[in-house]
Amino acid sequence: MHIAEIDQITINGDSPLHKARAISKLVLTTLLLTSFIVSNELLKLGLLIGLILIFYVISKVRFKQVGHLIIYPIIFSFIFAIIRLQQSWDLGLIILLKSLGSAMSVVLLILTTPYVDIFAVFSLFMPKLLVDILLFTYRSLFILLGQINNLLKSIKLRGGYHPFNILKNLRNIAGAFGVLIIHSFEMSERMYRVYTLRGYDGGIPLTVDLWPLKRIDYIIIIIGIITLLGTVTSWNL
Amino acid sequence: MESLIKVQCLKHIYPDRTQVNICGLDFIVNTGEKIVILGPNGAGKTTLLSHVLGLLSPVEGTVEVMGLRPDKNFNIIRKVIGVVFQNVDEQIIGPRVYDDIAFSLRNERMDKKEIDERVKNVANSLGIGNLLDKIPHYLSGGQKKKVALAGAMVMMPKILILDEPFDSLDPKSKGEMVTLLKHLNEVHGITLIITTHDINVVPEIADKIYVLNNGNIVTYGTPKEVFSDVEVMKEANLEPPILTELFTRLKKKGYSIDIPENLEEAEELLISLLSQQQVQAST
Amino acid sequence: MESLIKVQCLKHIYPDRTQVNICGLDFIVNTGEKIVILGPNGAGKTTLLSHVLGLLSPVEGTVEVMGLRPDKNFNIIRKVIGVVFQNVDEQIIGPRVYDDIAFSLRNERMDKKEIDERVKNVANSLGIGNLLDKIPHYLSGGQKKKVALAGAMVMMPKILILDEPFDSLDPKSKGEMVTLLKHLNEVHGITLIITTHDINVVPEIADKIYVLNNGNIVTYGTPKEVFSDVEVMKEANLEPPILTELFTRLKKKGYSIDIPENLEEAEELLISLLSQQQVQAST
Amino acid sequence: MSHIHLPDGIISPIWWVTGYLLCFTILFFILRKLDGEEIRRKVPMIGIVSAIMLLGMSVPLGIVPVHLSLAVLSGILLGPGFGFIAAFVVNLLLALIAHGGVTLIGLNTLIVGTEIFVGYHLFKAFSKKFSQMPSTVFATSIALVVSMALTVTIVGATAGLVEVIPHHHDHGHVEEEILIEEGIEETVVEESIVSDVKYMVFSGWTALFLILLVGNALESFGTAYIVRFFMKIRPDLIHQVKQ
Ligand SMILES: Nc1ncnc2c1ncn2[C@@H]1O[C@H](COP(=O)(O)OP(=O)(O)OP(=O)(O)O)[C@@H](O)[C@H]1O
Ligand SMILES: Nc1ncnc2c1ncn2[C@@H]1O[C@H](COP(=O)(O)OP(=O)(O)OP(=O)(O)O)[C@@H](O)[C@H]1O
Ligand SMILES: [Mg+2]
Ligand SMILES: [Mg+2]
Repeated sequence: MHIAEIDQITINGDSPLHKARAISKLVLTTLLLTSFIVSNELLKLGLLIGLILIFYVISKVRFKQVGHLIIYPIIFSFIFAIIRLQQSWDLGLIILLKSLGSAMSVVLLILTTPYVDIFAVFSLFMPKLLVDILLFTYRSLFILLGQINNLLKSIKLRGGYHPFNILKNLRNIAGAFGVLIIHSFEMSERMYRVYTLRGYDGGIPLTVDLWPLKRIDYIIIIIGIITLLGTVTSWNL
Repeated sequence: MESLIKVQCLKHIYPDRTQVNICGLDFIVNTGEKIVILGPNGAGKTTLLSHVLGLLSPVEGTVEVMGLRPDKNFNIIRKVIGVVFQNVDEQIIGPRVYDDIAFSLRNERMDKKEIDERVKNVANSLGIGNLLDKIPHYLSGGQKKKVALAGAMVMMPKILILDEPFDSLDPKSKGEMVTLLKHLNEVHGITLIITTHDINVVPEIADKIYVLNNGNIVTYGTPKEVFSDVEVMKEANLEPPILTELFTRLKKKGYSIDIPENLEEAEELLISLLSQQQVQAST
Repeated sequence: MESLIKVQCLKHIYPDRTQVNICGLDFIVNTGEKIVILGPNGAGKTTLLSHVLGLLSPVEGTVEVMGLRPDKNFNIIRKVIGVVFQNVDEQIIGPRVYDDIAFSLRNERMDKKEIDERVKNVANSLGIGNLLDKIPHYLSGGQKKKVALAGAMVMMPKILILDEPFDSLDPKSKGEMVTLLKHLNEVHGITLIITTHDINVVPEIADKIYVLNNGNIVTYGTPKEVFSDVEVMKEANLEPPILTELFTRLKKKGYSIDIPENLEEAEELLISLLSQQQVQAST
Repeated sequence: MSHIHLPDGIISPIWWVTGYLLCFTILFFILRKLDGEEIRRKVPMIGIVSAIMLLGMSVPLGIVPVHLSLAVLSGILLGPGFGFIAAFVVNLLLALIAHGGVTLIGLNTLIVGTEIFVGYHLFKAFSKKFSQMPSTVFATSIALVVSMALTVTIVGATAGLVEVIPHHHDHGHVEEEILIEEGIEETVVEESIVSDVKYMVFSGWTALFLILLVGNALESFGTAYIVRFFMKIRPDLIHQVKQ
């Protein structure tokens, strides 16, 4: 499960980027994304990717760990790029770089900022209940992941999983999800009860320190702004 | 003295029409007591606790906590009762340990500084002060139990309800939990209500035992009283603690010996018996 | 004789980079043995079992079951090993008890009639013949464990692996489970590998104990041998069973007495000691 | 669940901004229409169903990386309103791991939301006449076709028809080897990448059509098996029954 895996990397990360506040990183990501979206020049896109790579180096996440996470968006941008390539080389490459870059920007964010911190920033402008649902999804994901893993293990041990017999697997895996849904429905009722017991009335409070911004945060934001400005202004080389 | 909790001949019907009766003797808890509820799987222990907490409403019978019906006075009762359910994963809400412990306090809109102080105090007293900014699902089972306990303790409840608190803990963690609970009771005067299948810790942790079986509270009393009622115990699928059983058997064989509460006592009793024998025999 | 299972200095890395070592002594299981694995929470007991089952692949070290690597020969190994995991709710897949017990057989495309026969036989021998058309979800904890056990037994495995089989069972169900497991071992010659935190049942159910701690198998031996190694036990967060501890203490005080396996033995030993004392003293 | 797997920067801003606006408007009304107590009671369930959708996408059905997406199922469990919220949550979380662009969250939520809406109502309608197995199969299947068509239309209208790669979740998910924890997974990954590209680019539309058909059938029957399973045990879980 990618989300669980990423979460683990993020939680254990230790770099200036990991220490920076969530807000500045979200701002940076937004600015980088905007840069990739508005830019249509190969050179600029290339430089932008270079900048992101530098951020990756600073973040100290090992490529071995995250490489396969970026593969997925790469495949998709690749498909587009190839189609475009049939029209023009440049266009294809631009598409490739744009999608690659925007995917890398988002992955950079998620690899350096725990989900909870991101949700905390969301809570500044999102309805409380929506943030609660996000937090619940995040928590349940880990609880249910353990359960479905056990169910699948058991299916596998009892000969219910054949790499090539998809129809049979479909039935058995559907059974596992059936069990999971029943359990989780009961779990949701128990959860609701305990939460009201503890005074839940909509709005799970978060203590993520969003403020004050530190020096590193200003640096990050300024780099982001400069990048965007650099992207939108036309260069006269 | 008014009793803190009083349950009389409860009847509950779950949505799927499973009917649970908890009749027979009354379930009464007084301030400061350590109560253990025993009974076979499915006897209704968790159901009883849910009623005390006001999470369920009885079809018949009365449930009173401090003279109030908990289901009708949910928002009063929930502040005086802390609870740790069996599956702690399902009750940890906070995205971080700190948030989770602070959850109830924040819902009371308490002052930020006081929250901080209380959270840290509780966490330190339970030995999880260093976990405050961890994300709960990366903790071990025992740590999660302590976080849940801290979340309950932070409201400084009068009553603490624990459903199977020793489940799947290793012996050391279990010992720590026992010590902790006894400390909370002795030092902070918190009334404890505990269910467990781990019968061997019961003598140490219980002032009073209630035994549920077949829809009835079939007996109650001190551990010694209850465990010596062999008939009732057997009927309720229960076995007395090993030491109780061993010493009861010795007693039956004609040796005059007390029933010990824990290992230390057992050792002392045996040794004094052994030396008595010597003395007796030699005189 | 070739050993049935052999694990040497295992190293496992979970996807999240948690590294689990099970090094030190070798883990060896011979046919017909009853093995119990002890160790604190997070020691790697479940991880070890998953490797034996071929569910995980070691990064380093060797795992052999009947001379084969279980991960590479998963489809052979899984037929000789039956498993009951800790949380039976997460392994019962059939919508009815019958379906669940028949699950493996159906996956082998066995003849309908034979399936029926086998399922009924196993169910009857575990005393759940009357539950076959029940929905597992609504069974009690003990009944669910038996259903899971039946689902594992129906393939007539040589080895049965049980991760915390006594968890959250009431004393009677626990006793039944112990009897059942011993019966499977004695009558059907099934090799048992069990993990548990319930140390008091260990002397009764174990021929050999392995103790895991801090990434190592730190000791192994008969219950008597292992439990008397106080240092190792303490280090691994373990406590010896109550009776073992009590009798060891008596021994230390100078009484010559054996260490009992169960209550009956303990009683006998004590009584004979007591009467000896009398005799000794009076002579 | 079909959703647009386009990265950011390809679809023109007018479209995705409109998508966002529409999505937020719908969310706003859903959240407002419900009184506090009802939705609060539902918060854990919505979170859990969202998590189940994410899990469905991460369990491969075999060595070929196809898997379930369970959008219609979540509609059957939650109803279309809460289902829409779940769709938003799922797409948001997916976008955060770069499965679909951040700019496309709005559009993707609309597409999945539509699938849920259509699936739920069809299921409800069919259930009056047929038993739950065929009802689920048809409802899921049709809902999938609808959302697929929607995807094609949107992508076609916005990015030029050439790039229309309607993507049912039945390939290319290189992720999550819950089941196959060892050995085989490496080859799975390699193969799927290669086969994806091959199918998409070289074998053209016929292959694509076949894949979609198979994907549709798997999803429909998978959903039906799940529904049949819990109908035996907890029929009350179906949203409409409770109404
Ligand atoms: N949510 C529920 N819906 C329907 N029936 C239930 C529910 N919870 C419990 N029951 C049933 O009510 C009875 C009492 O269950 P309860 O959980 O109170 O027992 P318990 O004494 O806590 O058992 P255990 O020792 O196994 O925890 C059982 O028959 C159980 O199957
Ligand atoms: N799926 C997993 N992903 C990551 N780490 C894991 C996973 N399963 C176990 N671990 C870690 O591996 C270590 C060994 O865990 P394991 O479950 O084998 O211990 P155990 O001896 O069975 O403990 P317990 O007595 O609590 O069941 C622990 O540190 C645990 O946190
Ligand atoms: Mg209970
Ligand atoms: Mg374990």
